[in-house]
Amino acid sequence: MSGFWQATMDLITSYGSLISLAGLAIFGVMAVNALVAVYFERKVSAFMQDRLGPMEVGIFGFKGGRKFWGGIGQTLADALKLLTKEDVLPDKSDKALMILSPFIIFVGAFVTFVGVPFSSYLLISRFDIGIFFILAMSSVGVVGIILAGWGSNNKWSLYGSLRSAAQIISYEIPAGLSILLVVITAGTLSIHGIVEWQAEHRWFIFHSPFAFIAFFIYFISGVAETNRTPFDIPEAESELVAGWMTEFSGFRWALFFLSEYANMLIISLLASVVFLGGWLSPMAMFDIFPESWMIMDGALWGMFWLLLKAIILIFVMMWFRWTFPRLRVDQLMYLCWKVLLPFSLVNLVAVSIWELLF
Amino acid sequence: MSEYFSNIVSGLKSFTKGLQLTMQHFNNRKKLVATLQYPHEKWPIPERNIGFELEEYNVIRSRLEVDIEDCIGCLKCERACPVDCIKIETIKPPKGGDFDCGVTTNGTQKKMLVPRFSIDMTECMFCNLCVFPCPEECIYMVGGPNSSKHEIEYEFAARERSPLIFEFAVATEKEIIAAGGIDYLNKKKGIVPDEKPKEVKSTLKKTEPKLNFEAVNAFTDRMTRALAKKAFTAGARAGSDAATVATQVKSALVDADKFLPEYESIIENIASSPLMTSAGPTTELKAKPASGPDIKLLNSITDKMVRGTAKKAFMAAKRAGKDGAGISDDIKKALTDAGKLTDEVIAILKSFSVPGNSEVSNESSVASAPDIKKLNSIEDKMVRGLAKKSFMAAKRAKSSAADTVAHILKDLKEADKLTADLEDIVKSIVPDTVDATPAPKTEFNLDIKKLNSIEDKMVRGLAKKSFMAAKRAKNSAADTVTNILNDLKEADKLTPDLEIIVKSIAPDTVAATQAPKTEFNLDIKKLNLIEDKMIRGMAKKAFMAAKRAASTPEETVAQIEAVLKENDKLIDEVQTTVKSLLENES
Amino acid sequence: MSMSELVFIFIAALTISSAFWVVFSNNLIYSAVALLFTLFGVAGLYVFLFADFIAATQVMVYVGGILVLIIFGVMLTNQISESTVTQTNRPRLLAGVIAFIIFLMVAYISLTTQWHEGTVQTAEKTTTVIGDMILNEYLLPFEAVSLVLLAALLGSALLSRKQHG
Amino acid sequence: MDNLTSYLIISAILFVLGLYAVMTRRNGIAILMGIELILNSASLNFVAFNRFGGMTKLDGHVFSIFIICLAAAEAVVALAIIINLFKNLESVNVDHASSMKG
Repeated sequence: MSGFWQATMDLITSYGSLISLAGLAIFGVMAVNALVAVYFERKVSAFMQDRLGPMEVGIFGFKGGRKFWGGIGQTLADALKLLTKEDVLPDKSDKALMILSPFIIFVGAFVTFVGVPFSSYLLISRFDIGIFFILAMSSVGVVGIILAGWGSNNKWSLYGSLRSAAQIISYEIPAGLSILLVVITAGTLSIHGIVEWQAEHRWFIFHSPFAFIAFFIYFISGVAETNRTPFDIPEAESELVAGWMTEFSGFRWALFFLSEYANMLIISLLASVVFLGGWLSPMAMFDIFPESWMIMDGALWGMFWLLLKAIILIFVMMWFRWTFPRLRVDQLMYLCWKVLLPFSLVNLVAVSIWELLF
Repeated sequence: MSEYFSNIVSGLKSFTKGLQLTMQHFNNRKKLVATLQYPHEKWPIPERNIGFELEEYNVIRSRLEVDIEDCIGCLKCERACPVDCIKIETIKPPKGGDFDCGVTTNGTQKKMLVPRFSIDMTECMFCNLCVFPCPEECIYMVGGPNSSKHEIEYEFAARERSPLIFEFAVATEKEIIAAGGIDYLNKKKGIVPDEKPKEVKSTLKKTEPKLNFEAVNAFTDRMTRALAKKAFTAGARAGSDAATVATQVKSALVDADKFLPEYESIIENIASSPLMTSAGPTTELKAKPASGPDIKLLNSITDKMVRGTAKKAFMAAKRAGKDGAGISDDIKKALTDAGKLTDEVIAILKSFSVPGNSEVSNESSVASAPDIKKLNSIEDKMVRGLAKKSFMAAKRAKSSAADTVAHILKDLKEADKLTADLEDIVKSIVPDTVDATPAPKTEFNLDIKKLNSIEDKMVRGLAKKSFMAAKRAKNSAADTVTNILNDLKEADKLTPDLEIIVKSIAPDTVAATQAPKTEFNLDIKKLNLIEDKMIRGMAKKAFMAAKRAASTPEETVAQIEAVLKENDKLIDEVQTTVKSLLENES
Repeated sequence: MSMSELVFIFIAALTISSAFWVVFSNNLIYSAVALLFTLFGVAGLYVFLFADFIAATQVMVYVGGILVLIIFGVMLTNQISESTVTQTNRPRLLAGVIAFIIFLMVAYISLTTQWHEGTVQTAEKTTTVIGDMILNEYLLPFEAVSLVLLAALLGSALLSRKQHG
Repeated sequence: MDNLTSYLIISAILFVLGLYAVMTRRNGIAILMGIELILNSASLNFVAFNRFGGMTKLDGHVFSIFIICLAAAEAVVALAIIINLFKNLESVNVDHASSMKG
């Protein structure tokens, strides 16, 4: 058995640093994403409601000023608060599930990031089945949500988790079908293959009218999959307190929070990779800019463009949130099964014909 | 199908429209932002006017404030407070002490020192109820009509409770000790002051003269009076002469837009009257030495045994008529004998060595003060009112007792109400005059209640009238009885029973000849054997009458029998029952 | 031992131990949670077999679909009063003996049989090959499966809807 | 380690456990879980044979896909039946569903 321990040591010395580096990178991305996105969300919501948002916990000394960056330390303070809060496990709950479920959800989001690129060179692993992997892994979180709701032993949590699971599973179908359209057209599941196809031809969203529709179907389904308003019935405050998160607190709640914002980023990144040309610069796409501007390409510029697109999409998600009222459960299911699904099916057939014709 | 598509189209339309709307707000944020960054920016305080004509009703209830210089420690606000958030403690300086508590802006002589006046704003419910009873208008809500006294204050958030408990009392420890509140301090702190109170007294004695507010009090309007008093006090304290003060008052009123032509005469009055009151009884009191040591001082001794011994020695020494130093020596001796003398006790006893014992002089000053309550024996309401009015006027004028009596009599004569009885009563208000004729008063101890046993209302009224007349005339008991009997005889109402009753009122005349009351031990319960209710009632009545008249048992039985016989109720059975009263007696 | 062997041992142990938990746990929800780990472990084994597409499908269908359905089934078929859902096992000894005998048989066969072992396959692009095969050699079964899925969809919808009358 | 036999043993263990679950468990859903284990072991065998059996194409993978599809269909129908059973008998114990016996 000495070979076993020798191998373990070898593993740690040879690959350990690499693996942990990747893991740390993903965790860092998730944490920074949550911090920035929460601040961004607060500011956007405040401006849309004619408020100013957090203005006090500044780190640049803008206390009380009417500057946009006031309160930039607010999310940091919130994170500290969450990490130092008491971790409450209700007496009658299923404690094993309560402890396990946040990690299932978190691992679901975490593993998904393995396949998500930040630019053509900046990604953890280059899969042949990249998009399929992302879609598959992002469906793991549902199990965690159901277990969280069940383990809480609280009716609101259970309702919230069942609603959430039903919603996520339902909206996976139109989202998957929309991406299938791209896969049919590009002929590959690989993210690099899809982006290269777009570099050769054009951004998918402008490829055909059906792809244009497919982008919106995917985006709406993505918003629904992340349980954001107007599709936030799983945690509808007015009905279910906080849905399946009701009984969670402290660090385990922070994990929910991290994975939720990570899911937002994943959806936006995937949408921009698949439909909006990924890390391709919009300059190259539109071909109307002078030649000298074309230097805005390469690994770092690619990351810039990809993140810019993703951030714009995240902003649109927030914009939705402060525009539309929450849907009822039946309206939610109506939208999924009777509007988005038929449209994406018709889209799929139509785009096949389109590909045959052109 | 068409509905399905039109639904989708309208959904898309409203989708874009909604997004446009929110985006407009997002872009216009600077123009539209309505949030106030509160701790850094504040709204201007709105004009508070809820529509009452009188400004003082438009009160802003933000915080209570107390002008502690005006507080007389009457505790009215404390009592008015429904949530008990006001806590006041007062110290009454000993009578005859030379500690002056000062004068309020309204001119009232303060009689208490207020060492504690705390308002717990965490408990206050802003009902404003404490504001109204204050006789000096020294407690008020800040801001609004009171903004001249204290500007509005509505942010007093704090991390702890203590900053929200406002302490208004400013009395220093030295002042408290000077006011004789040493035991108050000891109770509060549990320590003994190391300073001799007497030394402090001399340094802190207030020398401010009393202001003469009489003329200013003539203002009838409350607001005007307050304004005038303020100006008056300011002027008088600054040492201006009467004429200047009067002009100051006038200008203050004009400034406040309160001046009316009819006030001209009052202002003239102010100018002509002296600013300071002449040295009255109060100043005399001040000149008197401090009162003797108080036994309560000994309460600060913690050991029970020691306290007991010390108190015993104190009482013994006081009874022996010793002064403060003597008492303290006695206590010391007693404690040394008991082996209980500690430093603590010595420190307390030091405060005893105040020479002089003013109790006697105090008593005399109290006795010499005319007593308005004596006027209550005047029956006629009108006359009583008149008498009381002139009494008060005389008191205000600080007349002596004799002058007061003369004053009242004069007023009554003018009103054509003076009778001989009245004159007596009025004279009785002065203890000296009463003392001059002590004998009849003490001897006239007839009991009018005895007349209550007269059954006939008319007769009872007559008897009582003549009784009162006799009493007023300070007749002797015997004279009174004859007076009553004569009156009754004149009215043709005199029966033998009555005569007995009337005679019973004068124990000297009637009861003196008979057995003492304690011997009347017949048992009324024996009469309960009489079955007929009517007869029983009569018998009992007669029994009680006899008892009141302090008759002998034989007489009682005879009286009962006589009553029953009159009413034709004397049956054999009853007679035996009545007789049984006597049998058991033997 | 190389790194891959170590990871293989870990994944195999995870799969088997959680499979034991699935079978022997008396709490149905815990069984379902253990099934999650089993399915993940099997997906990991697929990755070791260079079947990345199958692994992703395993996670997508089993974890994202069937497992969720099973948990839903657990929740829908119990009078929920507390968070533990218990169930009973019946003839344990007999079943254990039978299962053990079958295991011995299968293990004996697997260990003793001389399997035809060719070159170890390391296909780089599994997706294209699988797509080709499904739409060429296996077209008929593929269509049959799609029909079965459709029938299952309609049949289950029919079964689980509310009965009228 | 990474050879055919080890995969076969793993799949044999999964199969036997699934069989044991089907035999002993009376709760319909627990039986369903056992069936999933059996199907997984079969699928694992297909893929393992495909890799180590010297195949030129990916037939094993295709079979595995079919198995997964059928497992999904089976699970859906089975759950529909179990829920119906629960509606009618207020129980998911398969022994209680005996009314079709003669």
